[in-house]
Amino acid sequence: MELSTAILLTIPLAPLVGCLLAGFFGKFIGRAGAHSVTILGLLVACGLSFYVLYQITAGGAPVYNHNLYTWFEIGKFSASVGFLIDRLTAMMMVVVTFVSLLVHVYTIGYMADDPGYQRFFSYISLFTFSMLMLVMSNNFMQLFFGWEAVGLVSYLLIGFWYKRPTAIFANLKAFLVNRVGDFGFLLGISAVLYFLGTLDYATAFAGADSLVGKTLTITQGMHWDAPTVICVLLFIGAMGKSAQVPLHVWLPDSMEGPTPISALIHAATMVTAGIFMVARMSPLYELSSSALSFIMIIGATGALFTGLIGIVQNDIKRVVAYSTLSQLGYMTVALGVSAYSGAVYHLMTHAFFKALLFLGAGSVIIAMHHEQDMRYMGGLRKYMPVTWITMWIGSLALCGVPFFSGFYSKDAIIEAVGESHRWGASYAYFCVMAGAFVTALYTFRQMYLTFHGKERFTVKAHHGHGHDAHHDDHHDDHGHHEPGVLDHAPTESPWVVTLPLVLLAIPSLLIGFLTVGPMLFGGWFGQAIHVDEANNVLGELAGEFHGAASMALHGFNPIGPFGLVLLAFIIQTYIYLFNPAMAGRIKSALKPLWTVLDRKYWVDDVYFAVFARGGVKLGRLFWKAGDAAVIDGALVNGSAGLVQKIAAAMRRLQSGYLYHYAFAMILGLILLLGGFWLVGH
Amino acid sequence: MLTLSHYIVLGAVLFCISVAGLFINRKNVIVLLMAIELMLLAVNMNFVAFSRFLGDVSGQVFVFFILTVAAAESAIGLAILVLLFRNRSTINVAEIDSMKG
Amino acid sequence: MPSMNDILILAPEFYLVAAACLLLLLDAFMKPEQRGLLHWLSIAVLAVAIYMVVGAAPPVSLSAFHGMFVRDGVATILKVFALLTTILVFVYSRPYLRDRKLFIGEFYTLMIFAVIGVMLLVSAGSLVTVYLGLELLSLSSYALVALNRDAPLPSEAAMKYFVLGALASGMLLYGMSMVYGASGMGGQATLDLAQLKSVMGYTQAPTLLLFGLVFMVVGISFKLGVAPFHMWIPDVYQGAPTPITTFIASASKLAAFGMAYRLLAGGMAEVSHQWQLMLAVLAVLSLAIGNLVAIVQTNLKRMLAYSTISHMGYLLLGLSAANPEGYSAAMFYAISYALMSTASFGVILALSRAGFECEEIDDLRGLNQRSPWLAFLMMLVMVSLAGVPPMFGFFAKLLVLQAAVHANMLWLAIVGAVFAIIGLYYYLRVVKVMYFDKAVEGSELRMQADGSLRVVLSLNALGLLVIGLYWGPLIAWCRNALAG
Amino acid sequence: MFNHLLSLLIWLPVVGAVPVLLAGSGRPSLARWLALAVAVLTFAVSLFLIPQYHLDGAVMQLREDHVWIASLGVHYGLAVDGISVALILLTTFVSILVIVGAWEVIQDKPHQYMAAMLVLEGLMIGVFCATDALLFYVFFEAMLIPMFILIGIWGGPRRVYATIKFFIYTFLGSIFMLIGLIYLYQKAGTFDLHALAALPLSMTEQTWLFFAFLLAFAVKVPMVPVHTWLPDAHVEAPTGGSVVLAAVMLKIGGYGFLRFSLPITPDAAAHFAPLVIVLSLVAVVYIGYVALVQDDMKKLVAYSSVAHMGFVTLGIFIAFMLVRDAGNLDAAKLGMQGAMVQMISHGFVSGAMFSCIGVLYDRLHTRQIKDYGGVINVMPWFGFFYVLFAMANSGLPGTSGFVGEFMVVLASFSANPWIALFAAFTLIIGAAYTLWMVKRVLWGDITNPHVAEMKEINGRETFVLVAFAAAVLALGIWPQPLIHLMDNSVAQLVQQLAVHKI
Repeated sequence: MELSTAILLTIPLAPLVGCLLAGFFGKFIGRAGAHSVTILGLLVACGLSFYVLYQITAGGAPVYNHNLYTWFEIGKFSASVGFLIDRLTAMMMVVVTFVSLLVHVYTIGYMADDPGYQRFFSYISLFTFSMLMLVMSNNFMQLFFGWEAVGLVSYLLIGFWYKRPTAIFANLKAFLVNRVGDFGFLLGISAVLYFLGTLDYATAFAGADSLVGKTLTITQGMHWDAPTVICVLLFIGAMGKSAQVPLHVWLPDSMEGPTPISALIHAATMVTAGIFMVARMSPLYELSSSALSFIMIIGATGALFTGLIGIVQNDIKRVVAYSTLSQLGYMTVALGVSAYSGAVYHLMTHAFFKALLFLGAGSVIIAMHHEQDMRYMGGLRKYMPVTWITMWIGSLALCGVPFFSGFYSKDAIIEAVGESHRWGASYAYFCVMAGAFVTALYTFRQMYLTFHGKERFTVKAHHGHGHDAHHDDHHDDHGHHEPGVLDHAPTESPWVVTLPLVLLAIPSLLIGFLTVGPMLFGGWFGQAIHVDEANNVLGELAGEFHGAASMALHGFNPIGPFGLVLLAFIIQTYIYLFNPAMAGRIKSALKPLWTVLDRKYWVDDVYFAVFARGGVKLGRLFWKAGDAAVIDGALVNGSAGLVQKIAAAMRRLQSGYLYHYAFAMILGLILLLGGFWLVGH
Repeated sequence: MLTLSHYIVLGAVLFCISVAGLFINRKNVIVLLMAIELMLLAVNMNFVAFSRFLGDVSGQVFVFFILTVAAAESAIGLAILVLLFRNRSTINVAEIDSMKG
Repeated sequence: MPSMNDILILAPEFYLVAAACLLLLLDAFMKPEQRGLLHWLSIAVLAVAIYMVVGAAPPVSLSAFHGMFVRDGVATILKVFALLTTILVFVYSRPYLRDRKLFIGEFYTLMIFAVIGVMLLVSAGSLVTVYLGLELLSLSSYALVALNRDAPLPSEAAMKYFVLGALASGMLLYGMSMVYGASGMGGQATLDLAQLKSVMGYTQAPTLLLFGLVFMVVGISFKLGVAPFHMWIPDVYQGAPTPITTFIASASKLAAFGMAYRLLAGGMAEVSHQWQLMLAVLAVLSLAIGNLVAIVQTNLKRMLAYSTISHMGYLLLGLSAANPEGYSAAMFYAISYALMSTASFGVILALSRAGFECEEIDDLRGLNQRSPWLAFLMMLVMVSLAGVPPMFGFFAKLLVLQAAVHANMLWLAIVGAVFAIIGLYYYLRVVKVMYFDKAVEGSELRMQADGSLRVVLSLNALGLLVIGLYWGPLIAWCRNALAG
Repeated sequence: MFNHLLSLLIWLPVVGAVPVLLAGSGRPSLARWLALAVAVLTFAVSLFLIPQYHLDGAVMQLREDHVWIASLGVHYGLAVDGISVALILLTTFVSILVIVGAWEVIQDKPHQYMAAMLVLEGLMIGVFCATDALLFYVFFEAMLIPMFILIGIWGGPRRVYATIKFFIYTFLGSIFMLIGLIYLYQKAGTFDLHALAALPLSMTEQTWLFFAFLLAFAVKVPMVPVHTWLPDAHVEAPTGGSVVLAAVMLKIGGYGFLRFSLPITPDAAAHFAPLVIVLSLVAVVYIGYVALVQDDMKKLVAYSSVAHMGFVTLGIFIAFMLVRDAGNLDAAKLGMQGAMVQMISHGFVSGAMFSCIGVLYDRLHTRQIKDYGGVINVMPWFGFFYVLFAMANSGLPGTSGFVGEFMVVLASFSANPWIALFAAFTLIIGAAYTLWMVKRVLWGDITNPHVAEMKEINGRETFVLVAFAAAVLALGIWPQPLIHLMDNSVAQLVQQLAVHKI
């Protein structure tokens, strides 16, 4: 049966209503009121999303594609607000609402004593609304709306603790870097309109083949292939939103925001919007293998090199952040090799286990009284077992240990890259393989530093006030601590925190095993994703697929990703459990390399110097030299001054002497006479 | 035998003298008044000459008007001169420059 | 022998002469405190004169005394506005004269004689009439400038005015004599403008004619106050008692236009191609000098003097088109200027009291605080002088610019436009002083408590706005006058 | 009433100013209420335009035509098309908010302030109605007088310089347009815009006229390089002055292009379209960078206005390229519509921004960004509006600021991707200068003790900001009604572009 518009409309509007209530009437409804209304809204949205997913998959509901209202209509161009609901969308809706719901619940505990409680709930509900608008859109205009709206909310949430200079720096940075991406994205949309004459997905994809052979004239004699132009431009948008190299710089800083949103926005959902977008545009991307190569290389680079940085991080959240960058790289690579469903599948599994990891990290942070530096943790497992276990589940999923959800998606991607013959595929293959090793390295390091080994913090009764600048950046405004000094021993977090962990641990553990067959190899996405036969690597893999279990068993193959994971496990176990001193030695041994990673390849520094400082310098130059000096100084005031001077000079002719006056008259007379006498002759 | 041009030239010469008198004279206002009279005489000379040689009497009629007006004019001129002297106790043209610029 | 008809045609003039003499007589037998009566009487006299001019306005142009005197549409319009502005001068100047012990009969009689001069001038049909009218006007003006016998500045102004004026009329006459001669060479020598117009074509002595023309143009330019024959204007405007300045800046400008119209458009029409260019050159000169030097003035009257020079430049734009459209534009401009200057000087008169001339621009500081209404009026006048719509002054400018463009002198129009921008500055300065500057402590900027002055001045200034919004009838009147 | 609706709209506020003025400085509150009444009444009357203007009818409607100056054939001719209707509604809407916004802020001679505002409103409406070039010019110029007074009396320290600069700059531009009009009058014997549009003109004539018009309207818009009066005027003007200036007066420049440059000199305009487009792009990029480094909030927003108005000129003239070169009428309409929407939207956004700055200024009496910081701590609600309008200013979808720019970029890509590239750069630079200001003003901890004492916005200010916010969001979420309103007019304008006059 046909999906009803009312239901679909309710899904995004329910969170919006919650947002408005919590935001505008937060004062009246109070904290409890705020989180109840928003969670209620999310419950509605989540429930309906599951219903929609069921209808689409099992209920046999046809793909829903209708416009709600016309946004603008000019001549043959028009843009509308409408929904396109197919399996891809339905899956995304479920992921978004589910994770968001859990984050809402989690927030009750995490933000318990934060003054901005209502505001926070309002924001995350607003985010859910925007994200849903993004994924449910059936046209580019609305996609861009959602695209920027989630950016706005991310801006607001990163800067949630607006008193912290680092936070308000990070949110500005995040917004601007995203704007760089959107700049390309907007041009991409313009290109779509120019070549295909429409902003509607269905129409655009239907006419996609007409792009073949079309070119865009850049300069005399320089013509670019239309599909490539469109795809690359659109992907630039994805690079911003999904933090792909070289636009990845904003994501680590975004950890300035409260942990729940790091989980929701900067791990599970928003940052995957780019992946979703490319998968959604697969009919276009399939037309340009060069664009896909570009995507693959970008993704591969991200997958490896951002992961490397993760190894040297000490902030527990930043480790997870860099792993997110690296995982996004994996998804992008998958897109690059036309394994769209692989990418989206990894997106889903990643959403669960990465959210889990972040929330777990958050739980640790609560326990440590908002200390985020792992060097002051260790041995937490006996204080907070639930967190410990769930985090391990997440970590193993992240590493891609067989049977864990991450394994299926990640292994499939690696396989797919291996299969692919696209230009640059070998480079990508190396990156993703090495990436698997790196992932394991930082993951185990993180787990050991946090939960194992001996405690590197002390519990003191007195309340220290001094704090040193470096770590202050990682503090909340919850009061300052001397590093590693706690007022009282860490304890397990309240149920509102642990419940989401458990609820996320389950899918992290199982969802891969359950769904890999249909979703990855069963062509579950159907028409939502279009792959040319030539590029259908997953199709080839599907041939070798004999059920989830056997795939997992094949996974235990020492020469392959699992081998690397194992190696990493051994190394880290030795270093952090048996020979902690060694870590320091390695660090000093590899000082130059360590510096490179610690400075994040100096990318941030270069950007800041060139774009931020450079921009301001340029602006000042334009202002002082252009406006102030030339236009105002020389032309405007200059001419006025000139007139004044001339006037002052002429005034002296009026000497006041009769004979001068008379002389002037005579002179005038003679000039007239002479002049016209000459003219006469 | 005197022709029209002789008279015209004479008129022109008189006119030039009077004009010169107006702006070369740096001394005293009375000279200005005389110069003005002289200028009117130059004009009269022209009119009379033309009217005589072109055989049209109206020019000479005009001369009478001019003479009459000239009288009135110089009367007013002298009156102003007296005023000026009363207020500034000088009739030196070079000193009448309190308004300028 | 003059016929009865001639007398009738000149009725307004004869009437005014008689009235002036009567007033003079009356004044002799009048006690000083009864002078108020004299004031109202002279206003009434002029009002009646207006009635006689308009009421008995002939449908066609008539001429009397063998064409020496012409009474046509142009004459009527100019006379009406000359008389009107004179009335305004009377109304505005009573408190001023009272405060300075100048409230005497001579003022009124001389003014009326000057107006008679204007009326003669604007309906002159022959060189003789032109000369007589001009001299009657000038001689009265000389005397009026020197009206305040005990102040040094007026006498100096009068002396300069007199000497230069005499020089100018001397040149005019010299030019007339040559033109007279030229007319005789090849045709019947004549002083009659209408005949000159017809014989000029056949003159054997073009050079003589040209020289005569130049001399006459100089005479006209002096009266108009066009550069480089403008030197007298600033000094006389500043030195003369403000009522007289007002008169010189209004009625006698109308007269000057009339004189230019009679001599050039009337007598010299045949050689218009020659004086057209002369006027264009003079126009540019006056626009430049007037607007530029006005910027650096600190004395309000002097600034207005320079603004007069620039305005006369615009007037020449219209004249130099040398076609009825241009003449009508110029006449329209002359009228607008006459009304604007009466209003602007009227404000000065309304503000000046015994011992306070309100001559400096800074004297107006903070007028908006002291007397918002007067400030508002002054702003209207300034904006109108600057030629900003929807004021009278803008449409006057519009018409002369259009006339210039129509006469294929686009360049001249552009020059006019450019200088309008510069001109804007010093008019805005006055508004700035009145509105944006704080009033100096203790300065008592009060409007004279004279009811008639307040009402009439308000009407005069608001009139600039009203005419601006509805100037159709006036321009139509001017055009008909020149078409017929 | 409906046969003289436009006259009513023009003269109601102008005449209404008289009683306000008569209320005198003695009874300020009376003056305020009178002014408000007049403004609200005018707005109410202007609402009648919506039912009275038939979307499917002729383009020019509600005609009024009376002979004004018979001997010159000048007419008092009024009529509106969809664009005018939109702009008139904008004017009447903003005027109310301006008067409310000035309520007790203006303590010195409030009656004169209010009266000037009302007169200004009437004259601006007149500009949008006039179908006779001379009448247009009269309104166009007369407008300067009240604005001159507004800035000069109630402005900041350098108000005199700013206001005289403003007046002379604009006058300089328009006087040459006057010459152009006179020239046209010589040829056509009328000032009627419709007749002038039909008048055949040689390329040389068109070129001269085009530049005469360009100068007049470029100053008004303002376009680089004749924009320098705007920052000064804005910085010195009182809040209300800035709001009207940015919200409505600048639009008159863009409107002028539509009424004069396009129909009268289409060929010259088409020939010089690249020049104007380049200038517009310079406005977007160059001015964007200039705005980035401003220390004065008003100056920053003023510069951003220049940048945003760049999209208006870009949208209008891109249409030429699209029609003449590409023959792509729909894209041309898209661009033109984008320009129009941008005009309306910028009216709301800039008005709102200046109102916000006014709110801050009334509390701290400084516009220097460095004096603020952490305002959100004491004024959360204000912060909400400030962020909202800042986002609109940086073109966030869902706000009006996005719509116009989006459409113009879409259209310009069809003309030439490079143009779109530079135009789209506003996404980055616009966000940069706006949000950097927000960062320094709103976020952060309180450094300046005076900020700590700032009061949250009161009911009056809230009303103003809510009104603006409603407009900004409504237009951003559903622009179609506005676009539909202007559709016929734009279509007809685009048709005119295709017509060669030589």
